[in-house]
Amino acid sequence: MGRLARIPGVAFLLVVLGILFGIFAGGFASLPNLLNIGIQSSTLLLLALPMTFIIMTEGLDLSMGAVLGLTGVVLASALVAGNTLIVAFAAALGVGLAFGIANGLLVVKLGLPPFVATLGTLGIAQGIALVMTGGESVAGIGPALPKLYATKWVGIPFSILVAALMYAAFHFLLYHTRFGNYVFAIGGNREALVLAGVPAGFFHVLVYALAGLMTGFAALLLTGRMNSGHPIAAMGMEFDAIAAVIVGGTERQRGNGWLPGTVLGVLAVGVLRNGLNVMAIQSSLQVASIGLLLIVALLIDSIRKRQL
Amino acid sequence: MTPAPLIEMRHISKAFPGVQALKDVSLAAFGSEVHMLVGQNGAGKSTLIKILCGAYRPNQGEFLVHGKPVHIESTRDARRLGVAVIFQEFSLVPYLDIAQNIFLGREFPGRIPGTVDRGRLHSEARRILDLLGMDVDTRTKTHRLGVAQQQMIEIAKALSQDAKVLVMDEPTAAISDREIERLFEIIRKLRGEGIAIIYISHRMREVFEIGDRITVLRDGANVASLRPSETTMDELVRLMVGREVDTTYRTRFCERPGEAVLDVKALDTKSGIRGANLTLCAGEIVGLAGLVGAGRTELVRAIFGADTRISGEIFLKGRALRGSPAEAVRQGMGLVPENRKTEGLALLRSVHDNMLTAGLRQLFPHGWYTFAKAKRAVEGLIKSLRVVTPSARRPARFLSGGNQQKVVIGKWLNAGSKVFIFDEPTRGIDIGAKAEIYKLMETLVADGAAVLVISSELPELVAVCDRAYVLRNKAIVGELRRTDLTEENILRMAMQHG
Amino acid sequence: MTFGERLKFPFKGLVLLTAGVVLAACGETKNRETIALFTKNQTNPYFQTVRVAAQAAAKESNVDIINYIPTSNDSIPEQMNQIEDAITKRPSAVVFIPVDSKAMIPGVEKFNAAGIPVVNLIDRADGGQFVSFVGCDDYAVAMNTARYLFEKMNGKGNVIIIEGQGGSSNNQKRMAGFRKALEDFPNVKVLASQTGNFQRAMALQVTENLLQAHSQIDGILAANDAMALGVIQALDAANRKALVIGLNGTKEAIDAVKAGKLLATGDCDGFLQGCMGTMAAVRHLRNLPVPPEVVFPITVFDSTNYQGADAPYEQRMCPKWESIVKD
Amino acid sequence: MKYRLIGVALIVLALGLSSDAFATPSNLLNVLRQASLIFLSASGLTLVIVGAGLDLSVGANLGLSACFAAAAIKATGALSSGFAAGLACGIIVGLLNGLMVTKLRLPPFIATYGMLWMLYGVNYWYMKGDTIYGFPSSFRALGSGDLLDIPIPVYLMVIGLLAGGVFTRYTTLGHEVYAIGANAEAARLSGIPVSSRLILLYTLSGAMAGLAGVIYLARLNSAEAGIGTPLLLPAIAAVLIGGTSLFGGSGGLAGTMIGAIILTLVLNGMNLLGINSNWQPLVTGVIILFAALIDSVTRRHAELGA
Repeated sequence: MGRLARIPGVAFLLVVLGILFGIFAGGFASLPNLLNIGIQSSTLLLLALPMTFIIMTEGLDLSMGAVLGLTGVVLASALVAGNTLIVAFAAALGVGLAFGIANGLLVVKLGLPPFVATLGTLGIAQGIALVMTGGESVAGIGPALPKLYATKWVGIPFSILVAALMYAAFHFLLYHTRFGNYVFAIGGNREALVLAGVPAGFFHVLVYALAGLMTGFAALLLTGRMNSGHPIAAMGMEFDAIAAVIVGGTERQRGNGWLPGTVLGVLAVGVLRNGLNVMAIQSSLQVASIGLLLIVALLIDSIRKRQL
Repeated sequence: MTPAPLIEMRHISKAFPGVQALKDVSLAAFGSEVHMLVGQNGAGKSTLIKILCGAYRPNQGEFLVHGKPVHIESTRDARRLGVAVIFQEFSLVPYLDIAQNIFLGREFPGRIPGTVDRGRLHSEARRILDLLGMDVDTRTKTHRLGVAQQQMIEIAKALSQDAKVLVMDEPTAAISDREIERLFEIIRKLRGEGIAIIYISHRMREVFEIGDRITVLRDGANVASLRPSETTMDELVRLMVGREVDTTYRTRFCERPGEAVLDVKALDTKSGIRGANLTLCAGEIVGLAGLVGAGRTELVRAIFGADTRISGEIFLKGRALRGSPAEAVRQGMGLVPENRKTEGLALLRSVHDNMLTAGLRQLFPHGWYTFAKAKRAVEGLIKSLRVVTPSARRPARFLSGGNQQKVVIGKWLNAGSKVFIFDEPTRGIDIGAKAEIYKLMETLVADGAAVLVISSELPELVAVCDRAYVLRNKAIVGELRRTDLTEENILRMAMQHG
Repeated sequence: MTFGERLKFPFKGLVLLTAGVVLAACGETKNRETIALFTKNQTNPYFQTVRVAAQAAAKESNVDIINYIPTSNDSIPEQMNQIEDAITKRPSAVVFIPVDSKAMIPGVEKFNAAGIPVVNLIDRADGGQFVSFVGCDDYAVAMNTARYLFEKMNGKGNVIIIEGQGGSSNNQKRMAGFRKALEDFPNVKVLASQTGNFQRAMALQVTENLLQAHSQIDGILAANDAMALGVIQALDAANRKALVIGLNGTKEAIDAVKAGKLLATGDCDGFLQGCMGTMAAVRHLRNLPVPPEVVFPITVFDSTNYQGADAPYEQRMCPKWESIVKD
Repeated sequence: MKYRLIGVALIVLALGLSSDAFATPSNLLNVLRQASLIFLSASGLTLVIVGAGLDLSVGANLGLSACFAAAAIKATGALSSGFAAGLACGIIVGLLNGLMVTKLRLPPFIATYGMLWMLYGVNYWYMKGDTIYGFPSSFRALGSGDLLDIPIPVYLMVIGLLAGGVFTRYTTLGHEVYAIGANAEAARLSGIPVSSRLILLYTLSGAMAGLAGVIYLARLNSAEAGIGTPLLLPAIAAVLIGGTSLFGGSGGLAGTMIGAIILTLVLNGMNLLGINSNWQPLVTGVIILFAALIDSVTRRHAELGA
């Protein structure tokens, strides 16, 4: 029974939106369009997965959008400079990881509130990206990345493959490894973890480092999709990621995390935006309906919580 | 010649900035023995066991196992030497299941490095739970468990470390008598298997019921180490407090109660209270007795308006209450809640600010806050309640349990409350401060206030109350006048089945 | 609380709510040809004029316009998503203003792959096949307008430049145009060049600061009209005088020229481009000839020649294609 | 708090030395004018954060209020109707936020983030991409005018500061807000009507955003749908740099004013020194971290010492 009570309001919303758009938005339910939704949501999912861990440990990471912009530009510049895709990707991962570890140290070791620490690193990452590129996008990255990005395996586009693989990895990490237990513990009862002799600080920093690392993978998709790097292309994505995680049923208190919920949250936003686009709904209504989706999803949860 | 202790701490000293927590303390844990560790709050008990389990490191002192010196630098060292501790605040992770909690930090490695061998984890957990006679599924998430079950999981955690020395910090604080009995059975069984048990407690009855040896700590130093048979309760209290404590909590009882101040008629609440009727008169101290889970807290929270009421009437000084804490406070009711730290105080704010939280409207009816008047009110209360604090500006976090409770009471005095509800006022408070709090109740009632007090400490209820209601599974099952207010009567009423 | 019960409660309220929202706005007709118009953001009036013009041109040649505007302004990933979503609707043709000239190339290639003809409007994309590029020559307009300013300053004095948003290609071309004009007037000295991100408020704040630093400023070049109007606000507040020029020729700028506050604005009129872009797409669908480039003659509106350009957009009609394109 | 004043003094000194135009009285007044706008939009937000809440809709609310005020002035020609429309819009949005957080018990982050999107939607629909411009100079003076050569918005900031100071220190309401921020459940059980106080806070935050919108309209002399968007992060940064903690129960408006001044000094300094504005987010980020580090060190020092 525990599983059923767990389903967040967003699951119902997703089903309803799917049905409504299927009926009213011509071409919505077609396979290419569903693949579109998958492609469009994959980058956001790569940010939302580690964000789930961060929110479970009563943290927050506002810097992911800006760091993704920076790692995207690093990847593109490395490719333009003639490096192989592997080297360029390693550089992007390195930069992302560095920012992740920096966030972790600021929050865990120096005790800064997560909102403030990551707001600071947001500025720094965005600043470096802008200064590096003078605000221009970095193009001419050669064929290697676009070719990789365009590959399909059994008809499934590369970005959806990466997203699915990453979800499996995070699911395994959270539910099948010691690290996963410790993520629940850091959020639920950090004192107990320390008393159990576990270096809680180390794993807590690891949670933030993981977020930084994932911006490297997300950069692969974003730069591949745009065939160029852009310093502020991903601004605001961190807010969408936070919203998707919270709408998906993960709560800041007591380490109450639910990874599948995050996927539902990401898809709900993706389906709504795509559906409204396909129906060519007036743009101002699209904007308002995103806000409505967030609030209705949370409303369902808060009403159900009061009923139980 | 008594056998060599399993583990021994000698000449332990530990100082924190500004306070010498432990001065040359020694403690020995002998196999198959329940070693009671008693002492007031701040006597250094929890510091001592945190040093034993490696959470803190002593400034001086040595550890001996079977007479040979060893080092305990971290919780891992302590665990290696077979020391396991159950702290008062449970060390459970709500959204992990029972097996994951029991083996937190000591998971069995799976095939792939970093993973957990879940099969073995759950089978081992099952084995330990069976040992404790718990038939709960090891996959249940701990946030679904009751307090007593969580207590058992803590013990299972200790047993899973096949601990030779088990330290328990006030394990019976939040569980029912039935569950206490079950706990003592398990303790006796473990003792039989040669395990040394160090048991910290404030409850004198437990010391004599299960203790084999008693060590008394006062102000961070050994005061005495003796057998229960060699001492009496009063002597123990004197040793603990270091001065004569008159445990006569109440001198004059209320002969002629004033007019009915609080009147509850046929109260049903969403939290399960059914048909409660209750009256409270000025000048009276009325007790609410019952087992854990009998619904005493639910009842007072409904009266105070903190929980939603389904039906029934509540009259305060004749006026019907609609049911919100704000209204209750305006009409002169004050609640000293069960958990001070989360519901009674804002720990980060100063004593000054905490004492004013409820009385703002009372002290400053026109809405304009003046420092002078506020300061006078707070200083006055600090003096009259004898709150031990270097200054009114000190955050409440740094005060002892007793002083924190006094601040909460001060909060309600500032609000001019006439009806006080105390929910377990003396839990986690040492003997000295307990007496002061009950004396305070007496002065309140003497000035014409009325007091409703919940307490699981039956001896205190009997010593303090003019009369008492007894609750059983969320209903008031009887009322005991002063004359027949005895522990036996209370227990009989509270435990009657069917 | 069985699963059924749980479903029942939220389902009722929820279905009504969401259905209401979605139904209220749908109802598209299928038969007529549709043109997908991609503009960069919701708030810049310049793109609103483009949308109004496109609507006017579409009504004339009875085609339908579908607008694709990112919910967060100038968002590259969102415009990319909207391209893919548009392709599912199979529009007959696309009029496309890229949010970023390089990042949007893969998007244009998706249109090409889907066999949908694309007209590149206003911001020239650096790749992908287009039926035609319709837009004003940012470089030339900027150069001419700057030259006009320097002539009015009889070739000497101090100026400051308020740049547009770093990433946009038309900003790069406009800066190049300003620099070219500066080469021809050696003793015009550039005191400072800071960005206002094409935003009025930022341009106002930057100008306020620069006015503090430089006591003698004779001319101010703003990369678009919105910023030029912000500059004017700053000058009024500090009651300082300077010759200000902007680019785009928006109606508000024309009014400022009429009021003598703005010296001149380079005509890169959104309305005209909206019309011509849409007409180019329609002509292509009707396989009428469309030149690879339609670049408008450069006019610099000043206090003498702004007539006709200040009519409100709603009443304005699209000019005849032939009057502009002399092949 | 005194560390922040030293921080401001250090920045002023450094910039004064490196650019002679910086330390002139007119430039400093100019900085105060720009800072006062951030302060106005962040003042209501400060009190919400003191009450352990959060209001992400401040920027969007400001933008919508400005547009309604502009339309009202154009329609009726009376400046007072502009104020009324702006404030009304701000108050209604604040009230809705308050109701969502208290009655519907939605987490403040999501409730106000959802409101942000809905406000943008309404704003885009209402303005349809157009601009309303050209307002009488008497109205424009509110934003860009001077009185005894001190910018008028600075007077508003000072008034806001005094009102806020009186509210937080000398009214029972103000103390109740700090109590709620520190421990909402303890406050509720002390008889403080937490829900109605929170609704008041969010309404106040909305009202201040509305007022800031009107002043912004006066300063810009035009209203578009997007003018509020870039103002959210600076408002939050000003509150955080000012030392108000996100966990609630501490901080105040004086800190927010200093935070606003520090942020404006950065942009002003960079413009004067001709530093390319691409460096601006980097410098702001470093300042936010620096201010937060000072906080955590001083708090940790206070804890150990106490």
